[in-house]
Amino acid sequence: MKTIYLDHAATTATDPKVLETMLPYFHEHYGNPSSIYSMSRVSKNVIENAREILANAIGAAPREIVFTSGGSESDNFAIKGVAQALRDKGNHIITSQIEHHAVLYTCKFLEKNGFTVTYLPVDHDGIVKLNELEKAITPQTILITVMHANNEIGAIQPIRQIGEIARKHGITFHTDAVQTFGHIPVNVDDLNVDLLSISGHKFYGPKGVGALYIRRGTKITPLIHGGDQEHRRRASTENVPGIIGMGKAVEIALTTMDSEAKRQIALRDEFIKTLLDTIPDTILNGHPVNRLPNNVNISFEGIEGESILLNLDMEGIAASTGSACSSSSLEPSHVLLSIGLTHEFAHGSVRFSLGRNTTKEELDYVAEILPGIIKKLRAMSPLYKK
Amino acid sequence: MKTIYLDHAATTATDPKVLETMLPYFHEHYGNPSSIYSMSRVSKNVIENAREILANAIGAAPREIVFTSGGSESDNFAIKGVAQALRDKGNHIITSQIEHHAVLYTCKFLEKNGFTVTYLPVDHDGIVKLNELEKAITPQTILITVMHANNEIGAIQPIRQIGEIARKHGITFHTDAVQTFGHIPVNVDDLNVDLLSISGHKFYGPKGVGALYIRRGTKITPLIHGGDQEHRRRASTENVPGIIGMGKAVEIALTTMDSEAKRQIALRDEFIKTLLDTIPDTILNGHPVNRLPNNVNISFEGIEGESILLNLDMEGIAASTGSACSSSSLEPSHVLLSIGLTHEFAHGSVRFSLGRNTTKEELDYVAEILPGIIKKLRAMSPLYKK
Amino acid sequence: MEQYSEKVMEHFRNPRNVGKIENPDGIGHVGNPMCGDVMELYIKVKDNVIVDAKFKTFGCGAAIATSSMATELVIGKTIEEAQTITNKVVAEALDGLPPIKMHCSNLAEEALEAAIKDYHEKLAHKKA
Amino acid sequence: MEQYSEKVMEHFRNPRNVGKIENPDGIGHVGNPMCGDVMELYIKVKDNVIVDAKFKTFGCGAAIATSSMATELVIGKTIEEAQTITNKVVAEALDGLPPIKMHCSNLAEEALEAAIKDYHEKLAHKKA
Ligand SMILES: Cc1ncc(COP(=O)(O)O)c(C=O)c1O
Ligand SMILES: Cc1ncc(COP(=O)(O)O)c(C=O)c1O
Repeated sequence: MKTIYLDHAATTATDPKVLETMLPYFHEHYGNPSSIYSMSRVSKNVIENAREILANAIGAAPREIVFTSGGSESDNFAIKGVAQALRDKGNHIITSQIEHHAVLYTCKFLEKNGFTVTYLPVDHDGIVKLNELEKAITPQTILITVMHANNEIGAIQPIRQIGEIARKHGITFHTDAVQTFGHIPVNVDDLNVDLLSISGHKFYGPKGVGALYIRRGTKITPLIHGGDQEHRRRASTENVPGIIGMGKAVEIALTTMDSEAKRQIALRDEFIKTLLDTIPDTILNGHPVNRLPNNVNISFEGIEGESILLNLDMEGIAASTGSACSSSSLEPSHVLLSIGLTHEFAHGSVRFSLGRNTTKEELDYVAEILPGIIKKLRAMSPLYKK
Repeated sequence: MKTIYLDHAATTATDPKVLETMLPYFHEHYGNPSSIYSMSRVSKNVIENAREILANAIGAAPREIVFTSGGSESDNFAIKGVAQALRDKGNHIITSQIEHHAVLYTCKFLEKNGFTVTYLPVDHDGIVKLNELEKAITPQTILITVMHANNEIGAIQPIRQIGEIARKHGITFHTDAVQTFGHIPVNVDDLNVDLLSISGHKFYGPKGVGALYIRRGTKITPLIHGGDQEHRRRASTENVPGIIGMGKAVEIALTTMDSEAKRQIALRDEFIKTLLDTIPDTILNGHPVNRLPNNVNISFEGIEGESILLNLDMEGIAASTGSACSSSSLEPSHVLLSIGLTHEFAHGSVRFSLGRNTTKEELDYVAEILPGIIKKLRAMSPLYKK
Repeated sequence: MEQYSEKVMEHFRNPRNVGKIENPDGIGHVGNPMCGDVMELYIKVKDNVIVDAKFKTFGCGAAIATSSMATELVIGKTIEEAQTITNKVVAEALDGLPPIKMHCSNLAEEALEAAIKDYHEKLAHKKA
Repeated sequence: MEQYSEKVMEHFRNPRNVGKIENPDGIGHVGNPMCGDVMELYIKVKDNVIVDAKFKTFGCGAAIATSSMATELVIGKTIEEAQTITNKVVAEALDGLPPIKMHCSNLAEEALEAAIKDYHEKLAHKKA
């Protein structure tokens, strides 16, 4: 049975064209980019080329790009790095309640180390309340970090406006663009950001590679100390194949992004409509319009997400849930609670995230299968009484 | 011209068999290991298999292995992680003067953050002075970190004895085994270590992946906070192909290590003898016997390393130097100064590091070429008057 | 995630004894939606033997499978025998559960306890 | 590392004017082994024109190439013209140097300054 893969927000397959560009750099051109012999120049040149591609894609200078091992490292680096570098200036950080754990738990860690953190609330659509932001700023505020789009409910945040406020107050501003880069336009000047996190495997690049954009002049302490790589901002022998692969993935994303976003939005909206129309007591989570082109997040009253996923899996469909039962906590997703869902609805959420290969036929199949699954589970549920 | 690659201590080519095992995990089995559908189980199983291979190789339990992005991250994680976790117990760290920058600069960073660091001296052969260690221990000492073998001069350190001392005092002990693992036996119980760093690309695995062994019960704070991966000790979507590749590289290393070490030691010792015999005013750096099987480090009086390397490169030979001129500082390698070399000798060092494909013919060729290069550069040098 | 055993999946796919019992001799209602699992267990008792059991469960795969297995285990048992069925017994009967799912087996044990307690109370009430 | 230009490599491969001048009119001795580069520059001056220059250099590729280029640049120049040869001029004549190597071009400028100073001193001495 071919899998209908609808979990592209979790990870994507590496594009075969991306893998192809990586291959020569495993055992043909394997030189350490930092060495001085000619063999290493090949490695050095190709990573600098990838840096340029990525920089151009977001409107930055190559010097402003630091390669990392992924989105989580980029987030940790940005937040801890600025906190460390600006500790003398203040100890207050502002973020939102719906950040990815890579941001949220980094903030919690800093709270244990003398920092104060404000977690901005969001509205029912999952959009950060801008009016709360200005109120939260104090003379101690050194960093604002708000994600570009949420990974669970796809809500796109008013980053440009947040950036304006940050700039007005002279506060460093970071955004986690792991879910947006490669999918919707991301330009660091349009967004008014000083730091921006990217992860390769979210846009058909390889796993284990990412980047952090650091605007020229931004004060930041390295997360990984050591060698002179990346202009001393991130030590370690460069992951040459990974970096090249991500560069190629950026190139491909740029040429396909516009048409692909349009295509996915059409599929997405039809799929949402069908599910809401055919399955009772079902709600859409996240903003209906300001949402990632590929994100469909639905809550089914009275049943639990994991048991829906397992049933989908039996039919060859891969999706994800914000229910606690898929993680090591008992609480459902903090994002779903932040938008005001009851636990009954929060536990019953399923995220379908579309990708380049997703077809209308696949979604039609899911829409056909799903009502039966929901019905069966509801019949078994003591909470669903209708 | 085929390159004679003698810089295996900097990085190795990914073994073609390693690359082959990685390939299916880019776009065939690309599932996120943390997801719950069947597709992800493949990814999950293969990384757990790699974990077991690595754990067995060093005499550890799989639970004690955390995958990272490389040696530098492992070192930073170990040192900052223990420092953070045991901050209430004390603020003193002991290391050596000859550590890799990933350890050294991490310690310098901690010095700026309320920690005190003792840098143990080494003897002329580059071996840490054990008698200085006991003297350095204070009630505040929470961590000892000494590398297993030095990357520049190949000197193998008395880790087992250091571990005994650490244990006697109840102090957590980390070793950077980036240069030894896969090349000489590494067993965490024999070595009495609590933490041990490994990097994949140093033993024919891929770049951008490594591991940290963390003995059960060792207190450590994550370096990368976020998702639940790696039992919450290292967040981020796992680099599945990289981890699998490293696992395969471990397997290959285990079967070839003994014979390969013997072969390299024979080649190494003959090569050293030839160079010292045929080129005057030349010394071997590092211990003559307690040294990595693949390490040859020679200083040539009165000339500078980079200019030797460039000449070697013109002849298709890739090597490295501890001279400052290859880095962004003006000081030559801290390691060469620590073993008591004068600047004249320290700047004139060249490291040849052998690998699996290194042949006697290649070394003979280098030994033939080198005297002419040295002669030519010495004729040009105002410091060499003989 | 760590994998469910074949036995868990089999019970999840084909849960036994789903539903309610009209006029049950005991009902156990445990869990709460906050934690993501809720279970209702109904038992029918004749001459101190559980002759029928049915459940309704809101929860993950493990919650549903343990509910199903628990009903299978209790049917035919005396009340005293049923009281020896701990969460460990249920989990073992399912060839184990992933560590992060062990809490789900508590649900079944607690539901069973609650149902038996309810049975005893109803009995006391009748006698009184 | 960032790459050397073809010009740098050409001068490194075939350095011009290596050696000493017997009875030079000026010697510049600069740098020190601590920093990894030392240069000795010898000049022969006739009628205020540098008619010959030779060097010996301990240092990296950039140090050797800038030494070589500096000698080429000064030969045939008057002392005053030679004084306008800054590190920037030498680096540009080599089609640039990697940023971390820029300090090497200082070496050539300083050696030239020192050699001219020595020349002036010797001249003053002779006249005296
Ligand atoms: C001893 C030692 N430690 C740490 C490292 C860092 O490893 P990586 O470059 O994989 O981060 C290296 C190699 O560069 C090394 O030789
Ligand atoms: C919004 C967001 N930030 C950060 C991450 C972490 O990225 P990675 O898994 O590459 O470390 C993810 C994905 O897991 C994400 O969706």
